[in-house]
Amino acid sequence: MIQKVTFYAALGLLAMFVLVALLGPYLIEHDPLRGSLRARLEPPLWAGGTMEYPLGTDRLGRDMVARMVTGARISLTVCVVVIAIAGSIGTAIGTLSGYVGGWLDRVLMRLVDLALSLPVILLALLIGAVSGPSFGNIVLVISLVLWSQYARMSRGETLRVKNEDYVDLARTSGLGHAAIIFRHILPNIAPSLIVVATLQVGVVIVLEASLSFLGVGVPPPNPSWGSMVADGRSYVVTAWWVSLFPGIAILLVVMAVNIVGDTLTDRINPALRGRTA
Amino acid sequence: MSLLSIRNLTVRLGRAAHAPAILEDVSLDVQPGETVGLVGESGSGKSTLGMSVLRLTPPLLAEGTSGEILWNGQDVLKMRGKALRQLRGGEMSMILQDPMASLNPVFSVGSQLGEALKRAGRADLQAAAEAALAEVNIPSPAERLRSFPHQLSGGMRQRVVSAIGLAQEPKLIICDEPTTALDATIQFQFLELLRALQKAHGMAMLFVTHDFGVVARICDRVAVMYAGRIVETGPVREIFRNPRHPYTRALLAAVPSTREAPDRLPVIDGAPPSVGNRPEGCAFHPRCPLATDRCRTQPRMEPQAPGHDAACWHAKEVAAA
Amino acid sequence: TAQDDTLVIALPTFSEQTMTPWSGSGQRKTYLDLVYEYLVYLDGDGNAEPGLAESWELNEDGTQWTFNLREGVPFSDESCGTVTAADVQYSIERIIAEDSRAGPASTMRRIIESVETPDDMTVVINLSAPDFLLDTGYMGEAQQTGIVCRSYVEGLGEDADTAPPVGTGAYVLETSVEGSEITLTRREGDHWRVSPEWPSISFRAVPEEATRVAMLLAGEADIAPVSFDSIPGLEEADISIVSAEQTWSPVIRLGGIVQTDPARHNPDLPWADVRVRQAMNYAIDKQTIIDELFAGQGTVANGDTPVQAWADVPPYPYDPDRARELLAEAGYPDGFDMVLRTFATTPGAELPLMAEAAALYWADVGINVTIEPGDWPSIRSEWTSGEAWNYAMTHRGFPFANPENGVEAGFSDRSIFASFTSAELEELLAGLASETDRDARRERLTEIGQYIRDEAGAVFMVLANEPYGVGPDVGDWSIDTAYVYNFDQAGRAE
Amino acid sequence: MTRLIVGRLAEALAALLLMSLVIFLLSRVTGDPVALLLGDSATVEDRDRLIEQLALDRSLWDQYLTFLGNALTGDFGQSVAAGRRDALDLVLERLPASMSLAAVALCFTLVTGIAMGVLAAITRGSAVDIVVRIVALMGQSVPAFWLGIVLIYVVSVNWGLLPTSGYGTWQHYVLPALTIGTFTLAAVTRLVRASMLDALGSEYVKLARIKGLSEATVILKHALSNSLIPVVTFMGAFFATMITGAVVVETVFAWPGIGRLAYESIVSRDFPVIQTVVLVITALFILANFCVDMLYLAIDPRMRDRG
Amino acid sequence: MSPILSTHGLGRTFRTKGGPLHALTDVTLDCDPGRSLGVVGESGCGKTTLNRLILMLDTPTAGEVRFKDKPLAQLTTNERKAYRRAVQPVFQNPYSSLNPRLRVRKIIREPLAANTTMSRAQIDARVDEVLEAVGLSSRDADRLPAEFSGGQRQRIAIARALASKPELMLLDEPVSSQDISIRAQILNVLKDLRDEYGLATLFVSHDLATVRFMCDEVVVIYLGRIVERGPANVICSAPRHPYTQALLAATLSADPDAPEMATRPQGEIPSPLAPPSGCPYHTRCPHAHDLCKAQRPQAQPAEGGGTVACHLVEQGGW
Ligand SMILES: Nc1ncnc2c1ncn2[C@@H]1O[C@H](COP(=O)(O)OP(=O)(O)OP(=O)(O)O)[C@@H](O)[C@H]1O
Ligand SMILES: Nc1ncnc2c1ncn2[C@@H]1O[C@H](COP(=O)(O)OP(=O)(O)OP(=O)(O)O)[C@@H](O)[C@H]1O
Ligand SMILES: [Mg+2]
Ligand SMILES: [Mg+2]
Repeated sequence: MIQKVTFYAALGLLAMFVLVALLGPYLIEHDPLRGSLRARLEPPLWAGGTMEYPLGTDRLGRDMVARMVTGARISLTVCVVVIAIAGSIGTAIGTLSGYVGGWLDRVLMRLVDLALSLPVILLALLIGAVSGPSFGNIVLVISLVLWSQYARMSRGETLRVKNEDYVDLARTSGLGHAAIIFRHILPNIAPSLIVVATLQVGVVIVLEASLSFLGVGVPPPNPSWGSMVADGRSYVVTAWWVSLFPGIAILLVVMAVNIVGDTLTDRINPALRGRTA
Repeated sequence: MSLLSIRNLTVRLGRAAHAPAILEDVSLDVQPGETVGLVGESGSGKSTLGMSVLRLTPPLLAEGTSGEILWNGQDVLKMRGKALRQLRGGEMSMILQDPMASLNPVFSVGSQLGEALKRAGRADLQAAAEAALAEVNIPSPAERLRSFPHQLSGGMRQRVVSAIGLAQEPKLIICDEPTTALDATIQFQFLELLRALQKAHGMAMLFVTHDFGVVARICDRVAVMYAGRIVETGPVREIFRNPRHPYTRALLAAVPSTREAPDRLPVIDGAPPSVGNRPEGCAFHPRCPLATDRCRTQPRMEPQAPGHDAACWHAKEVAAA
Repeated sequence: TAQDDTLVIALPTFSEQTMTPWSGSGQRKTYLDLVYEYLVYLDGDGNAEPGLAESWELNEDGTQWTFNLREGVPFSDESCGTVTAADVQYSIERIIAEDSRAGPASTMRRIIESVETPDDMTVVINLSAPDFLLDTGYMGEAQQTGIVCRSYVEGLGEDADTAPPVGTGAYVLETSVEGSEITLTRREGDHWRVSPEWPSISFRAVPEEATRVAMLLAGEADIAPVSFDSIPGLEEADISIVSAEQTWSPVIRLGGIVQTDPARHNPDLPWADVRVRQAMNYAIDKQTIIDELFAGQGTVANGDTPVQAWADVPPYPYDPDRARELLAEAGYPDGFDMVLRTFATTPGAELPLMAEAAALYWADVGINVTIEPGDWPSIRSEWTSGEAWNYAMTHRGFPFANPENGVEAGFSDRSIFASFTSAELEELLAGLASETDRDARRERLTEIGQYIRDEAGAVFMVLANEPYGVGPDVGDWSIDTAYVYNFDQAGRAE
Repeated sequence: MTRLIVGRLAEALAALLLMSLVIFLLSRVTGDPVALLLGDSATVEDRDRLIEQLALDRSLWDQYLTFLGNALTGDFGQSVAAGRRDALDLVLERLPASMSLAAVALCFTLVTGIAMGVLAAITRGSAVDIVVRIVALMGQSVPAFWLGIVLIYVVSVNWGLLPTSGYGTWQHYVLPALTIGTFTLAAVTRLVRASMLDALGSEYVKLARIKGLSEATVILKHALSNSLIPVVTFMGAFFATMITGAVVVETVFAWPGIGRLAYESIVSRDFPVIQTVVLVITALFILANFCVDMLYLAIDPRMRDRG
Repeated sequence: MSPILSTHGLGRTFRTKGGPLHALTDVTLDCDPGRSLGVVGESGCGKTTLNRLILMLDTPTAGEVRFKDKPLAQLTTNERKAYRRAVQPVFQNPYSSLNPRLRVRKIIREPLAANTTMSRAQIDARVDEVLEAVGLSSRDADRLPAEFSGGQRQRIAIARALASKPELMLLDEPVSSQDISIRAQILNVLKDLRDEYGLATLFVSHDLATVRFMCDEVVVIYLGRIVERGPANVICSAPRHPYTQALLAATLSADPDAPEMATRPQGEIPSPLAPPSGCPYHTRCPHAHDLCKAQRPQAQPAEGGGTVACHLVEQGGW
């Protein structure tokens, strides 16, 4: 019962965030990139601020509401793109590895192990230093970290599905490998991958925040929640709202996504419980 | 007095009164030294019944349990803490269905057997453990005590599980399909062993199975379950020769035999209902050739012959057929 | 803190954490200045005062300097005795040696021809070109020519860089924990120059500014450089702010306008036109930026480095209309797109913020800026690779103790770093170089400043202060200018 | 057993080799350290001389092979930025700080995560379960640097309980370990809860109850011992997260570890140090995974009988 | 008449970490049109391996499978299609043999689309036809497997096999996961279909009683080798091989008064990784003597029909 309530609450929250991200530009009054230095670090409404900036302003006098909304757009876009890229690469490698087996499997899985041992943040810094921080780089770097999770999961799931009798049956019908993979394997491993994807949303957002902290995150002036928290860290005491609001947004999204992910795991494939992300 | 007396046991999926019931109004007695078979198809609630007796059901089902389970006159459902632990292992024990999963993979056979023997207050654990393994026909017991479960074959594991179950010399042992996972020849040997041990220790046994062959071989009495209820109980021969419930009769007829090869097997149409979808009244009526409107109300267990009860409005017709 | 007699100073970085003057950057002066001393010290106005040299003179044409050393200044290691001409000669030769990593090494190498020691207490430096500011410019406390003990260093050979340093300063190194903590203790007896009140001084490397501020608030650190935005919070908590005034100059440099070097010149850039450069200067409300981002701690800049001779050169006022006019005249009535690269240094955390602020103002006049954050090494190595760049970058203008050096570094095509040159400017610089009269030099320098300002050789922003948070246990302490660290003069509160 | 170890070693070497190449190339394309080392008014000749000194004028292959050859003899070159210090010395000097922090953080995550996971599992579906999981999740959704700074302000500045930063006494470990450990807490809790639920529903736990063992023995001995196996398999991954998290946390807490060294060396393009640091981290990771495998063998008898 | 399918000295050895595992050795059998052959043996004796070899899901390490006297390896593409139409399997687990993401129609259509030139409309008509043949309705074609019970799923699997009008059905324990009441239904359906279409069947099972009901002839396998073969009634009433006798004794009949068999099973099943020398059954055989340990008995024609591989039977009984 409690579980059901939290699940729907989480789902509602997520829907709201997605809606905000989609409708972003129509919801905001101020330009998220433009501010007025004279109005910098204005507190939120209830802490002595004005109606003009209900959630206050940041260190360059930009409207926090506008930046939060735009941040939702950017952060969620990063998530979606990263998960799409890491997901498709990882799934392709994992499925192939599991389906073909043999030495290919061994080599690919070693590669996955190696990917896990990459000191990610250092790589990110290096890559960031090579070509400067950009949306593309962040996506690249985070995908580089996350693909291995999909590879592992899809390999394991492929091995499981491959042993299902319907795959053997398809083979006895003379179906080609591609047909078997696309018709029989991928649709059946998809639910588990979706669970991984939901659980990774949080990882992506937080990783992006850490990269922003180190100066290789989403480049300014464009706000992501992560870079907003990073920017606001020097104001934890003097202007708490700068980092707190995006921080809370991250917290809520990550928790909601995890609750949804957990519930989905329970429903889709309880055997995966806890084995992901 | 019965050793175990189950009275109107109902187990629902949760506390709510309207929650689907896995077991409904089940009553069953086991006398000292007797072997009672509990047969029924998958999902009929056999394991739930067995586990309820030892209070092993998961929290959801434990919440939804009502009725009485009397052990020597005391209600097991009201026991807690120490009394319950005294009962488990000590007076009542259980052998589970899956020999592969019932042993903890990370502890040696010796340590798992030792835990049980220690509770039984044995002094020399090593010797006692060896003796216990020897009793279940495990060769070179001393060596085996050091083995881990994965190093044993299925049959051997099941024998270790029985040794653990019997370690505290219980008065009643509940066996939940202990042979289903075993090969035919191994099953045969295990059943023989079980029967011998039961005789030697004078235990009563509640034997859960779906295999009429097994029942015929080892049981004194049988209870047939369908959709969460006991529909017929009676002495083995009586049930096999003279079933009074159409379900029992149809089931017995549907079992193929090595002795003859009929052209077709008599069948029961349809499939057993799942827990949430049990029909009103007699749950068997949608599949029953004898069903009438009356069957939409729940029949009660009525005596058919000495010690033979059945819950069917048409028991007489079954007998006549 | 007070009760345990240790002055704790939290620094963003120890840089190399090597211990000889020539084995690394000037950032190490924060701790090395307590150990090594200089021939010359500076007063509050930047004038030379005697240091290890009691007096000095230069010849007519400014090519030979003679330093007379102070008698009886003992090194911290007894075996070294007192400072002699040989020690000074060795220190200078070492800092201009080929493997020297000191900041001014290459210019010094160019200027200094030889160092001689006519007697034990006299050092003569022969120059290859006239230099009238050698005393404060290269031998002073703002630079890296700390005097080491020759016998000690030679005895250590290769290990000297990491061995405990031996100098004449009031403190000696106690421990140095890599990347974490450097502790120095006060030497026994009276010191010729200072009378330190703190028995020991401990430096902590704390890269994160928020953590440094927390240390000040928690009383764990007594002195720490802080960012301008932290000032209000610190003041509320009774932490006082001590600033080195106008010591650095955040500036925006424009690529591709080294006009006298074809390789580094791109006439197609919008800002190849002087009117565009002027417009970019007019378009920014620098005073507001100072008030808001620099907590009012600075003045509007008229050049890229604080030079006294430029005191009367007027900065560009904020005049967006004039900016639009100039842009239109130059053929960019609708503005243009540009890339502005930025990075943070320590100190200098405000640069990215400043970039964003400049972009805000430029957007008002139609200049559409894409900000690309990066890091100093890569931007710098690109900038100095000898090509024309089509972007602008924020820069922490360098405070040269010798302003002529600063001018040369930024505006002469001899410097690999130069950002703007012109034939006219090269002439002006040549004129300055050949001038031997002090007052005339000053005039020529002013002229150069005015020229660079009029040509808008960069987008000048702020002559900024460098603020330090100072805890209640510290009594009297002030800091005059960057690269001059006087933690040995910090007082103790009652 | 020997075969396992030899195979592991070969794999480790291959991984290190691959990593060294990746890092080498990546660091070289990020520009050279020369500009950084040169004074502000350096000339073209100064630059060329330094390039020669640092051997940056030779071909990349040549540089790489030299590096590799030297590395095999234990010579990882000298730091470009930090005087002429041995890169390996620099890294090894910082290693204890990082390792001890990772160890403390790992202990914290494991102890707390296991406790929370067990609690959540035995109260499954109740409010306690949900609260535990949400608390664990919060750790995962707060960026480490932010948590670190907030902890510093609350615990150190406001309450004055612990030092804000630095390295030395046990008090110094508390906040950084908490910060790093919090991130993996959710993962451990989730894992333990899940495997605990599996174990609690398993037949062998039923059998343990049938024997009449006390609830504590059943949960802590029979269920938990099995639930720890997946935790062990994931320990390598946790370790990687800790090392990665170290870059950020060491910066916030001024912790003199290799994370910060790596960051600083990247910023100053100190190639020898970058290479050494990354290789050491990779080696550590491989070592950690090897230990995990050994641990696995120790606690799961089923593994011991596999070739 | 030539058999539809035959195996000749078929063997499969798996390479495992513990050494070579002889899952199947020297298996020779024929599947004639209209005949039904049963293969009986306990877990791990190689029944599924035999099935997979026949279905070309695995390749033999010895011997070969022939389709109408032509080795499978030599079939042309068209012949292979014909083979795939002619030989259709039904597996044990109805939950795993239907792709949960495909609707019933697609599941049944798959072998037709792949191996025949039938038009879409023809295929759809055929789907409806076979669904009705197994006792389901054409409405069921648009539902997902999850909506069916285990018994119904097994019917769908049978319909799928029937769709391409096979000549031989390979049944790998098709009822052993079913409840008693469902088991009888499926067995009846299979038997009816077999009779109606004149199908040959190869019926694999561990249960002698089911085999007796379904088959004409029975092959008994122990540790990958055929130990006895013969008419079903002989095997199930008067088996000659001691293993078959033990198996029969262990097949408990649903009759409390059934007579006890003389030969009772004893001992453990040896690991296939370390099979006994000589006769594979000698470790459990009550009559084993030295020859049994030393030398492997050859299959000999036996009284009552079929063959037996046992030294004692060879020597005229024990
Ligand atoms: N914890 C539970 N939650 C929900 N349903 C349950 C639970 N435990 C049992 N059931 C349902 O109750 C029914 C009876 O289960 P039970 O295990 O007692 O049957 P059984 O007769 O032992 O069957 P089998 O022969 O398959 O072992 C099944 O339909 C099962 O799905
Ligand atoms: N791919 C494989 N690799 C290694 N060994 C295998 C493989 N497939 C099967 N085996 C082994 O071959 C032997 C025969 O297996 P098979 O599945 O054919 O037995 P089965 O008679 O079908 O048993 P069951 O009744 O349990 O289904 C077994 O010992 C099995 O462990
Ligand atoms: Mg059961
Ligand atoms: Mg099989």
